[in-house]
Amino acid sequence: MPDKPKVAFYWCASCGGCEEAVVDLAEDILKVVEAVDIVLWPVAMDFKKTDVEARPDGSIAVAFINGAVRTSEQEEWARMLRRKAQVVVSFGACANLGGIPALANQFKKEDILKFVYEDCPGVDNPSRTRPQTSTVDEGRTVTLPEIRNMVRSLDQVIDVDYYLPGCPPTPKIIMAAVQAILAGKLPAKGTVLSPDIALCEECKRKDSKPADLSLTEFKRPHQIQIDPEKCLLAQGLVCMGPATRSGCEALCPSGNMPCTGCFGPSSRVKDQGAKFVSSVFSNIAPKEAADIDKVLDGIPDPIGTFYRYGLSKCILRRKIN
Amino acid sequence: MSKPMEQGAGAGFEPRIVAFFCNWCTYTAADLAGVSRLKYAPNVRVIRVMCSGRVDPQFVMEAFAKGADGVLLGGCHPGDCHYAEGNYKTLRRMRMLERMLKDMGIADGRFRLEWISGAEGDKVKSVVNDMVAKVRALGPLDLPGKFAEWDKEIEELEHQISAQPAKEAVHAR
Amino acid sequence: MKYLYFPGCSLKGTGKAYEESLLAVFRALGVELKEIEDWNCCGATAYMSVDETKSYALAGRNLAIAEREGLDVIAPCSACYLVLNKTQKNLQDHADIRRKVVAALKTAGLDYKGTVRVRHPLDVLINDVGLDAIAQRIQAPLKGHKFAPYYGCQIVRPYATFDDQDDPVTMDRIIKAAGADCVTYPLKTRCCGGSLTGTVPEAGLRLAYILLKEAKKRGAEAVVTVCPLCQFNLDGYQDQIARKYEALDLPVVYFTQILGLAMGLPAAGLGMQRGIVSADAVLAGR
Amino acid sequence: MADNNGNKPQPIGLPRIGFYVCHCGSNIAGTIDVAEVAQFVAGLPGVVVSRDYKYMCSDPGQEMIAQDIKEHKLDRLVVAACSPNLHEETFRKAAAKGGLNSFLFQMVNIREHASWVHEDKKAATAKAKGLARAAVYRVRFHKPLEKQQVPVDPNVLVVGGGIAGIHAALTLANAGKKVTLVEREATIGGHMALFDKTFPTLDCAACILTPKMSAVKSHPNITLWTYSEVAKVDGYVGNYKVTVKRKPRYVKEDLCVGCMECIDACVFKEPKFTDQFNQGLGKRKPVYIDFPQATPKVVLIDPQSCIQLKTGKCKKSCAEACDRDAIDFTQKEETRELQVGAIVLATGFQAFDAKKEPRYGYGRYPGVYTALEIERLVNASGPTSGEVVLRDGRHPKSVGIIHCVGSRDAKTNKWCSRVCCMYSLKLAHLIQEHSGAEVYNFYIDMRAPGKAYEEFYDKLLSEGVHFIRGRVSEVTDWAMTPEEEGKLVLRVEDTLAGFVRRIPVDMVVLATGLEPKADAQEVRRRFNIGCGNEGFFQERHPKLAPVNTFTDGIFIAGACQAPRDIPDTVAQAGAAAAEALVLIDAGHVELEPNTSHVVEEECCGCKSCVPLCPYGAITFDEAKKKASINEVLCKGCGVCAAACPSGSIRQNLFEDEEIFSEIEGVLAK
Repeated sequence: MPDKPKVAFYWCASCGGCEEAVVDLAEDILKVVEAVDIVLWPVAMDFKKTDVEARPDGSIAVAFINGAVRTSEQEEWARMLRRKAQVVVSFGACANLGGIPALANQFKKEDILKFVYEDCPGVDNPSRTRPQTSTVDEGRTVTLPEIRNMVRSLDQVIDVDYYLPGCPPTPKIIMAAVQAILAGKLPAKGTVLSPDIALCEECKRKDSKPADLSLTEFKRPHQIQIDPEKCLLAQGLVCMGPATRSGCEALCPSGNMPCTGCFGPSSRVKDQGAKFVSSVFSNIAPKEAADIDKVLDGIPDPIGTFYRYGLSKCILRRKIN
Repeated sequence: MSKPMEQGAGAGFEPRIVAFFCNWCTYTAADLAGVSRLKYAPNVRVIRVMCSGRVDPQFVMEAFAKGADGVLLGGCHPGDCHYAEGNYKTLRRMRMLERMLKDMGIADGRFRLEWISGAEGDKVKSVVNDMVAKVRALGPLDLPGKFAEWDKEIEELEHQISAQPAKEAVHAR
Repeated sequence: MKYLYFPGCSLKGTGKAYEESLLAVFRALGVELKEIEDWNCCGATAYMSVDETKSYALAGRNLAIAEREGLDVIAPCSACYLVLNKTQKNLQDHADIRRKVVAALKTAGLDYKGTVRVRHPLDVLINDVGLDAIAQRIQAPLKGHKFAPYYGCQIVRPYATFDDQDDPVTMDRIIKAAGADCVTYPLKTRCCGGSLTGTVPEAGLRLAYILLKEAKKRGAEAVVTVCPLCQFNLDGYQDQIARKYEALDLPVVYFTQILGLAMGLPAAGLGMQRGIVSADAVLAGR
Repeated sequence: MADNNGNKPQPIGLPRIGFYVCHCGSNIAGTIDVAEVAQFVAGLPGVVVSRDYKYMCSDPGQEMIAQDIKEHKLDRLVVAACSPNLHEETFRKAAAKGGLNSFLFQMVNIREHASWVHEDKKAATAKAKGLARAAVYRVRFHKPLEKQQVPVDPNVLVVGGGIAGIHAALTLANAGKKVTLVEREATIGGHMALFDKTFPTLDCAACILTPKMSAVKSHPNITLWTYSEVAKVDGYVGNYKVTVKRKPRYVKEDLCVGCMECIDACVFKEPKFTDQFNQGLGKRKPVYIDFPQATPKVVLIDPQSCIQLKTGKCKKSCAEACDRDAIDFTQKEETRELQVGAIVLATGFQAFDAKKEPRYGYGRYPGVYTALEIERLVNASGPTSGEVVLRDGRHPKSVGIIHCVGSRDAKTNKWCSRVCCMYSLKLAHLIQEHSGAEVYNFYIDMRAPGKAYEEFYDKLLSEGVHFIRGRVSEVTDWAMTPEEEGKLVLRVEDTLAGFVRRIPVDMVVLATGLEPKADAQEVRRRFNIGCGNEGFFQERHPKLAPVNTFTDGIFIAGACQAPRDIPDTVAQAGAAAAEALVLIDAGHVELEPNTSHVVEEECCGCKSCVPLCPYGAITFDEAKKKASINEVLCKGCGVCAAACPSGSIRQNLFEDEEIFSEIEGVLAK
C-alpha cells in the first residue's frame, strides 16, 4: 500500500485565523487527516525544523503556507518548504496579498521599531533596549530572526503554485481545494482557487444596487444605521465587493458589513485598490475639483481603505521614502 | 532641451515621463505643436488613448513601477470632452489617485493632469517643459531600481541557501 | 459699511477741501471711515524712481497696518490710490519683491499677507453704496448746473479696476445723481500738466490751459475732479494762465464737494471756500 | 519568484512583426537617425523585418509592406512615420493589401511628436526608439478586427443661411440630395445681404445673391426653415438626429405671399421701432419684413412691439388687411426632428462691437459709424436710399476710415480679419462716389492678397483717396484750431511722415473686424466639434482637411471657421458640400472598431459601468444580471473599460494588455 500523501501546514506573519479556518473544517478535517499524512503543523503538532529538513526534496505533496513574510526565519521556512513540497499553496490573504501586516509597508522599519520599543504609550524602556539579531551571552551566541524592511506576499519570496484567498479562506473553498489536490484535478499553475468573478455575483443585496450611484458623500459603518437589505455602496459605504473576487458567499455583506476586499482582485486586475478607485470615483456626483475633494474627504485613510489586505500587491509595493 | 539643470539629482539626469493623451484634444494639440514646429523637451513619451477617461489609475501606477519619473495625463477642457463627460470621470478618479500617490510617497508634481484643447499646441510645449523642469528638480524616482534594492535583503538568503549542497538532488517538478 | 481711510499727504495739505467734503459726504451716507493708524507716505513722489524696493516697503507698511483691521482701504488721492494698488499687485505677482518687502516689514515687527483691497471713493460710492442710496440722500439737486468731469491720468491707468480706461463714467454718474449736467468732455483723462508745471512750466501751463479752456468752451461752470494734484494744478495756476493765454476764472472742485452740496450739506463744511478761483458760480442760488 | 503583476495575459501566438520607419524626406530623417531606429527594432523579439524608407506613404512604400507581408509571412505590422491622424488609414490599407487584417497594425508618431518638436538628434532618436519599441510590444496583443458598416442617411442639414450655407445647400440639392437649411434670422442672405457692392469687382451684392436666395426657396430638394435654431444633435456620422426649434413669426408661412398690405395697415402709422436689419439706422413697424428680397418673402411680427401680442388689445388691422388670413397671433414655438447623414455648419461671424474700443467714440459721437452701417447707408435699398448723410442730416465733406478696429490688436482680437482692408477700399470708393467727400484711410498695413485685389488698391490710389499709415489713437471732438471746430478729429502718428497728425473729418467709419459669433462655444458643443483659441470652429487639419471637423459627418464652411471673403467662402462651401457628398454617396460608413464589450462570464453585474456611458450604450440585462454594450451606440471612449472594477470590459485596440505593454515599451531600458 503506497504511503498517504504528506501534507505540511506552516504559518508566517499571520494572526492564526487561517489555522482556525482549517480547524473550522469540523468533521471534514477527519476525512483530511484520514487521507493524508501531516508532517508539519506548528499550531497543532510537534515537529521540529530538523524533522522537515531531514526529508528529501520534493517528498511533501502539498505545503499550505499562510501569513505574510516579514522575517528572515519566515523566509527560510518558506524556501525550505518550497524545496521539500511538490505543490505550494499560498493560504489566505496575508500570504496572497500581504494582508493586514502589509499595512506596515506605509512605514519605515526604523519608525516601527522606534514606536514599538520607545514611543508607544505604555512602553517602559528607559535604556531604549531593542532586540538584537545576535547576542553573546556567557560565551554562547543567541540569535533572533531579522526583521525585513518590508512585508512581502509569499509569492514575492518563493514560487507559488496556487492561492487560497480570504481572511481566512472559508471552509468551503479549503475543502474544495483539498479535494482537487487529492484527486489530482488541479487547474493551471498560478490559479486562485475561487471563482474569477467579483463578489456582487453572489451578494444578496445585488438587486438593490441602483445603476447610477452619483454618491455625494462617503460614510463609515459606525456613522450610519446600515440598511440590512440595500446595497452597501448605495448607502455610501465603501464596499469593495465589485473589485473583489467571490467565493466567500458574501459573508461580510450578509453580516451587514461592507466587503473589505480580502479575497483580492480578479485575474484581470493588477491592482485592486486602483481599480476600485477607478470604478467608484468615476461616478461620484460633483464635477468641480473643490466639490470632488469634499466627497473624497469622507475617506480619511485611502491606502488603509483600498489596500486593507493588498498593500504588498499594490503596483507600487510600499510607501517610497 | 540640451542643458540639464542638476538640482537634487545626479548630473545629466533626464526625467522619463509617460504621457497619456486623449485622441481628440491633447494628442491633436501635440500634433499641432509638431506642425507648428514648436520645440520642447524630448523627455515625454506619449501613449494615445481615445479619451482621458480610458486611463485607469493602474496605468499611472504601472508607468511609475516600470521606471517613469513622471506621468502626465492630458484631456479636453471641462465641458469640451469629445465624449461629453469623459474628462469629468477622469478628474474624479484622478483626484483620488493623487491622494493615494501622495500617501505612497510619490511627490506632488510627478503626476499631473492637464486640460489641453486641440488648438493649444503651445500649451503642450509649456506644460511639457514645465513638467520636465519640475521633475528634473525632484530627481529620479527609479522604482525598478528601488524594487531591486528592496529585494536585495531577501536575495542574500536565497544565495546562502543555494550555496549549501542540496540534501538530495531530487526535485519533484 | 466701514472702511479704512488712507488720507496721504495731499488730503492733509493742499487737498484739505477733498478731505473735508469726503468725510462729510461719507458720514452723511452712513459710511464709517476710520483713518489708518500711524500711516506714512504712500511711496509716490520721486521715491519710486530712486529705489523701487524701498518705495514698495514704504507703501507696504501702510498695507500691513491696514491688514490688521481686515477692512478695505479707501485711498481718495489718485497718487496714493495708484501706488498702493501697484504695490499690492507687484507684491502679489512677484515673489522676489514680496520676499524683500516682507523681510523689511519684519524688522519693524510687521507682516503682510497680501489681503488688503485698495479702493477709490468713486468705486465705493457706485458699487458699494449704490446710486439708489445716493439718490435718496439728494436734498438740494444742482439743477441747471453744468460741469466738466475730469478724472486725470492715475485712477484708470494702468489698472482699470472699476471704470473704463479711455472713457471713464463713474464720476459722470455721480454728478448726474447730484442733479447737475455733464458737458461732453473728451479730455477726461488727458494730462493736467501735473509735475511739469514745476519743471517745464510752459508745457505744463499749456496742458492745463487746454483742459480749462475746453471745459469752459463746452459750457462748464466748473471742472469737477477726483485728484488733489489735478485740482491744485488746474486751480493754482490760473493767474499764470491768464497772463500767458487768457483769463478763464473756472473753479476746480472735487466731486465730493458737488455731491455734498446736492445732499444739502453746508458749503463751509465742504471746503467750498478753499479754492483759489472762487466757487461762487457753483454755489449760486444756495 | 512570481511577477508582482499577477496573472499576465500572453501575447497571441508567436509574432512575426514587420517594422518600417519613414524618412518623410528630411522631415523625420533630418532629426532622427532612422537607420539606427530600424537596426534597433530589428533586435527586438518577434521582429522579422525592419526597414527604413524615404516615403512610407508613397505607392512603393505601401507596396513594400504588402510584399513583405506575403514574402515573410508577417502577422503584425508597425509603421513609424507621421501622426496616425494623417496616415493610419493608409497603412491599414497597405496591411490589407498584403492580406493582413488592418488592425494587426500599430502606428508610431515620430514626426509630429518627435522630429518636428526636438532639435537634439540623439534625444529625438532615443525617443523614436522608445516609441517604436512600445508599438512592437503592443502590437503582439492586437487581434484581428472588422469595421462595422452602418448605412448613411442621404439627407443633409445645413445650418446658417448666409452665402456659405446657401451655396452648400444648392450644391447638395443640385446633386440630388434632400437638404434642410436652418437659419436663425427671418430671412436667409446673411451678412452678404447687407452689402451694397462687393470688392474688387464692385458688382452689386444683391444682384448676385438674390438669385441664389430664390433658388434656395424654389428648389424642390431644399426645405428652408428660417427663424429656427438647432437645439440638439444626437447620433453619429451618417445617422444624426437633429432637433430644431422654430420660433413663431405669427404669420403662416405657407399662406403669406409677401404683399406687405399688413404692414401698411398696421395701427402704427409710422415705423417707430429699431430696424436691426438696417443696423439701427432705420425704423420699422411691429409687423415687418427685413428687406424687399427677403427669402422667404414672408412678413413677421415682433412680439416685443406688437400691441396685440403685448396686451391682446389691438384692433388687429393687419389681420383684417390680409385677404389670405395668414396672420396668426396664436402661433407657438414648434419643435421638429430631422434625420440626416451629414451636417454642414455655416454659422458665420459677428462684427466686432465698436463700443469695446471707446477711444474711437462709437456711440458717443453721432458722426462715428461702423462699416456695416455704411454698407446700409450707401445701399440704394437702405434707410437713406443710398444717400450718404450723417445722423444729424448733414452731408459729410470729409470721411476717415479707421482700419483694424478689433483686429490685429493685443487688447481685443489679435487676428487679421482679412476682409477689412478690401471692404474699406470699397467703402472709400462708394462714399466718394455717393458724396464727393474727401476720404482718408488710416491703415496699419494694406493687405490685398487676392485676385485683382492689389489692382483695386491701385485704382483707389488713383481716385484721390488719402492713405495714412498709422493706427489712430483717438477720435475726439476737441478742437485745437478753428479749422477743427465742429469736426471729429482723428489723432494719428503718420508712420510714413514720422509725426503726429490731427485730421479733422465730418464722418468716421470704423472698419470693424470679424469675430466668432457670441454663442459659437455653445453651438460647437451642441455639434460636438472644437474651437480654436480665438473661438472660431476648428478644422480637422489646417491644410489638408479645412472643411472637416474632428467629428465625422460634420463639416464647416465660411467665416465660422475663420474670417474670409465671399469668394473664399463660396469655394469652401462647395468643398464642404463635396465632402458631405463623398460621405453620402459611399452609402455607408465604417465605424472604428475601437468599441468596448463586456465579457459576460466575467461580469458580476455590479452596474458600475452603466451610468458612465454618455451614449446609453451600456444596459443591464435584468434576466442575466449582467451588463452588455451595444456596439453600434458605443463610440469607443473606453471610460467603462477603465472603470470596470473586475476588469471584465475590454476596449478593442485599447485593451489593458496593449496599454500595459506600451508602457513597458516606452520605459524599457
